[in-house]
Amino acid sequence: MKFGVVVFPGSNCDADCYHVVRNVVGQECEYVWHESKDLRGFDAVILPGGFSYGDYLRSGALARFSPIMQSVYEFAEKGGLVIGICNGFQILLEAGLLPGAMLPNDNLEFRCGWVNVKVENADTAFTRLYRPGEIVRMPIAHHEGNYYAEKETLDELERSGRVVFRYVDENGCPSREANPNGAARNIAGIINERGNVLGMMPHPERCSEAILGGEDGRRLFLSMVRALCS
Amino acid sequence: MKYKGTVVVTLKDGIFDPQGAAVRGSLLALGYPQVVDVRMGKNIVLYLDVPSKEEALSLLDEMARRLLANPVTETYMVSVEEWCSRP
Amino acid sequence: MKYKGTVVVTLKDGIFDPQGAAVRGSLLALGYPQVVDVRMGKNIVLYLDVPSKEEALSLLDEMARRLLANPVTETYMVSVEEWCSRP
Amino acid sequence: MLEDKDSSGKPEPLNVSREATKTFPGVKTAKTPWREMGLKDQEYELIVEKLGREPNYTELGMFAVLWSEHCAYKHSKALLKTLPTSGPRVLVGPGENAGVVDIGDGLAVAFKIESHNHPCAVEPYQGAATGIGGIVRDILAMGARPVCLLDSLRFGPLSHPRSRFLFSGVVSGISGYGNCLGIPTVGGEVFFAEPYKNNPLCNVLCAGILRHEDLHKGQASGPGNIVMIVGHSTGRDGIHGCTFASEELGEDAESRRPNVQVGDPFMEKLLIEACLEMMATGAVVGVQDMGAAGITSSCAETAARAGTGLSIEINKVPMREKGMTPYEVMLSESQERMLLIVKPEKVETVESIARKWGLNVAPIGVVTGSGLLEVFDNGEKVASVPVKLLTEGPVYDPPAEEPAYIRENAHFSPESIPVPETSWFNEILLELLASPNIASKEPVYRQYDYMVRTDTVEGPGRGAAVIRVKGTRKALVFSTDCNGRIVYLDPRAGAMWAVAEAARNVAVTGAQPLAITNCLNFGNPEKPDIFWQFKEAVEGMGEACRVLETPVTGGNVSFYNETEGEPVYPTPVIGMLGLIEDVEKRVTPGFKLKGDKIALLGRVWGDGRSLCGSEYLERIHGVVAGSPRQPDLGLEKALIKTLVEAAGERLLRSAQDLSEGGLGVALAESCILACPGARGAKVNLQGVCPAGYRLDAVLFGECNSAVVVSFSPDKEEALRDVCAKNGVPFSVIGEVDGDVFTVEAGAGTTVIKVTSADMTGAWANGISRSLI
Ligand SMILES: Nc1ncnc2c1ncn2[C@@H]1O[C@H](COP(=O)(O)OP(=O)(O)O)[C@@H](O)[C@H]1O
Ligand SMILES: [Mg+2]
Repeated sequence: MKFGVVVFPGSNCDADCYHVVRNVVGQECEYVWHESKDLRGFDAVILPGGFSYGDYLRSGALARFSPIMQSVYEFAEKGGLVIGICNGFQILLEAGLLPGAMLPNDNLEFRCGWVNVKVENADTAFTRLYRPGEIVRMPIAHHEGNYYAEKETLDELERSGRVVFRYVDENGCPSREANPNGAARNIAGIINERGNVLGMMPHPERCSEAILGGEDGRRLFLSMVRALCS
Repeated sequence: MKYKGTVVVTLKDGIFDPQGAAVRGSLLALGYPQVVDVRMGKNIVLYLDVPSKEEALSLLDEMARRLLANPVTETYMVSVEEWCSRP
Repeated sequence: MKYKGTVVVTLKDGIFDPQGAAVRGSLLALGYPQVVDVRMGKNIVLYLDVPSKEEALSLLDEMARRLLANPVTETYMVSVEEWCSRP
Repeated sequence: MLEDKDSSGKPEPLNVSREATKTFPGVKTAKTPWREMGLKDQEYELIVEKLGREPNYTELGMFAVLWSEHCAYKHSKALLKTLPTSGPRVLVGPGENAGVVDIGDGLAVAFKIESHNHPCAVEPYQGAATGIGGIVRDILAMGARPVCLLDSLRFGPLSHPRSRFLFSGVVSGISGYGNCLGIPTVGGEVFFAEPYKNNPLCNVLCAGILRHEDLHKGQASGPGNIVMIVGHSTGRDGIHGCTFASEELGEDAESRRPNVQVGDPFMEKLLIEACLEMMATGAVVGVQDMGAAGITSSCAETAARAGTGLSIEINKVPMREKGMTPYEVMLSESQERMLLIVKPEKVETVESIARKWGLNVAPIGVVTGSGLLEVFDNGEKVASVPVKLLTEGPVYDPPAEEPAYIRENAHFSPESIPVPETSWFNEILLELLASPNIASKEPVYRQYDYMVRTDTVEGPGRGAAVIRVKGTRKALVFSTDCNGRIVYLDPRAGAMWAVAEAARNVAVTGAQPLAITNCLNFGNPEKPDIFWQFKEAVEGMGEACRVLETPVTGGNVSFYNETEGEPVYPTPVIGMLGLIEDVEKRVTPGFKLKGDKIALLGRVWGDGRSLCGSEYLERIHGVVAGSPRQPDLGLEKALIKTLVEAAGERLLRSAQDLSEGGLGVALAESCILACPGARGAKVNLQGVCPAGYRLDAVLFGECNSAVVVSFSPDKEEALRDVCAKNGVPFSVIGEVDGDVFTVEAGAGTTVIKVTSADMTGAWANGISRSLI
């Protein structure tokens, strides 16, 4: 399977995703420069974390106009797997590939640390190797992860099982304390209707090796590989 | 350059504005109980080289819609004034 | 509440504005060569409960000086309008 | 390109009057402009004498910045020469942009620490942000990929509103800039004390990894090579920033707006990627960051190192403001710029890489053999100065005199402090854990992305930072340390203390300490008592580095950290680099399993002297006084050897060094940082209490050369042997337990009994409580 990691000016988790796909998950991986317009030959595309264009206007707002994004639309249209992590999630929202928008964290701080996340839907191409309702530990690191959407949108997301990850406490409860940024309904990750475009704030690539303090992220990449093989 | 455009981008009413709330909190602590509410927005000034004021306005509106404001969470207001040269 | 005050905080002239520069870069790439310069600032709206417009203005000025603007790098402008009740 | 006609190194006469009538920023009187620029009369005379003529304004400006304390090290150079700087692993020592240390397998580490104190005092957010930017470019200039940052911060007590403002501004500046670069901030320190109230310290360490063959230097070698500038355009920002950094802060500090620069981390990120790509093509002969004094210093320094000259066409510099004078362009401290020396046939390669990343780039001159820095503005020569004269500013040997407070201190008797009732010790421990100097720094580091790059094996909050090196089994270990209170009481002992603590912090992870970088933060060196502090501290640091075999590979001096005559505590911050050969063998600070034994390696003194300068004495008794004990460097070295060997043989389950708060706090922290399930300990101090001890000193006295470890009972023999072989005292003092921490002083007298939940609560909320 061949993964593409898009490099925007200001991306900085590109190398981390590349490392995990190649050296931990053992799949082919290539960087894709944001000015490229070609995603032929790729089976999955990762929009990595970072500060594309410095995130100067709003996170992801400037990146969505990069030439590569047209190809990402088309790639998604054809059913290719697209995952946006952190800044990548913000870009997917700005680009309209996923519904809603990001607001600054309600604590007004950049927040880095580990959070507990519940896998609300283990029946997606990205989560099939998790148990339904499983609680996993993943790192977050962002200033704008306060997910917002109108009530109808949120209800629709919930109804159709498109809330894939939710911030919870150790007991699996989506409490206020477990919410690191004020995200609506503790939402940490959502998927599109067709099930091939996922956006999430936590960083699975930072928890794919035991030496980094956790391995819960690895199964996300392995799920993608499994989905692509079947 | 001929026109100085201003795009004011604000959070939609009804969306909680934590920054505004924090500023209000600080103002209360500084002794300003008269402050009932605070909302933070962006003030984006764009210097434009276009032939007419109408064109300036429609350009600003287009840029605000496409890039400067996020329609999910924000609204914007556009204004323009003549401008000879920047100081 | 009676007055709606607005404090517009902008970077002093001569201080480089990286945000404005990045936004201008994107606008150029989006096909807006008419944009000569962009400066990002803050638009802070404060709803005040004070007896008079003068008082509103002087309060806004004081708060801008003390908290809302950083005198080292920023300047500000204050304006006020009457306001019956927030929508 | 310009002709290289003159190679004599002698300046040709210049029409000085042309510019003499121009006015320029910051200079009010035209009569003695050097004074306004920060030069002394005798320094000006020296310039005239050496130059053989009067300099014009542009040249004078160039001298003023390069002869400022910040650039010329006028007051420190002589003493810094006494430091040990070489060792088998040192590839590049002081003098270049950063030191470089061999870590085997063809790899090396470039690292350096630098201050941005004065800018932070005026505009904390931008001051800290641009401080990060500067040190990162230093590492980049060595050809290294920057891989981590550490921040060493000092503020006044958080009870002052100004301190809170500076604290939150500096921390968010580091967060805002560092996070955007994708370089993790993996550790640091925060210390609060009254003398930092108006003069916060913000020191940032950056480290990068490179292959030996990728090492670059800041040298403008090869006449005919092209001088290029890449990165941001040049504006009027920060003119005379380094002169500003070379003065005491006056009341007008806030109005010094032109010296404040705004950081653009996005541009810096692009600059990092672009420069690494350019260097990889072999196009770059020399590279230098533009920090203080901008184009002037980067040109002069690269030429001086290579023994060449440079001819610069100032009008070719990409500018962001109209009508800038040569003076302004030469002195601008606009951020995010690098100077490159490029082979002529590779100019296009460099240009195309810059374009790819959306950066300004321009050839601005050529390397010459003249020994001169010549500046042309649209063909007209506006400056011509020998490079050597610019870079070899005057060196002073100022008078040093022991301050009166040191003598008064000698009379302080710690025995005058009563030992508290035994029933108070629980409370005292909790109070110390809640002290912002000891409490968890999570409110700070949770704002830093410390995990990006997926190499952070142990991040902030867990002792020294451990960074793996992908593709090897190795890990780098970093710690920054300095207890200014101790240095104030005894600068010589205090500086040794800082080196010893940094080495020990690194060694408890199982790493061999390899080398240091340092940032010397002091008051006004023209005052004899301040210079005495400096001299003592540098000598103490040198001695400790010699004994511990950790050479000094670089550093930074920040003087004039005083406001209205109030200096900071003398604060020589040590940044230590250590190496673990096998990252799987690293040791972490928290207890692990119930039933594991706990031992003290090294010793506690238990006497009044060990209370001098302690957190306990200040926090509980409100006293900062006395003569702290000079560390036993021989024992320290043996202890370090022991820790490295014990880790290598996997004898240890945890290790935590004694520092602020002494043995009591070290044990408590081992409980707090433990894995769930075993968060308590049962300790009996009988075996480590010396004759005539005082209990508060045993528990909270601060001394060096001591570490708390825990280990599986079956490893006791082996561990005892390693200690014995190295001559390190080994005393078993207890065992890891459920979730209560108890300490008995003798048979049956319990002096501390507290749940780990209570300790964790006090420690975790210490900083947030003092912010209310
Ligand atoms: N400013 C800071 N930035 C990042 N990490 C910090 C900072 N201050 C303290 N830390 C981290 O908190 C932990 C405790 O700090 P400190 O008490 O100084 O440690 P030590 O006693 O090991 O020197 C360390 O892991 C340190 O790296
Ligand atoms: Mg410490």
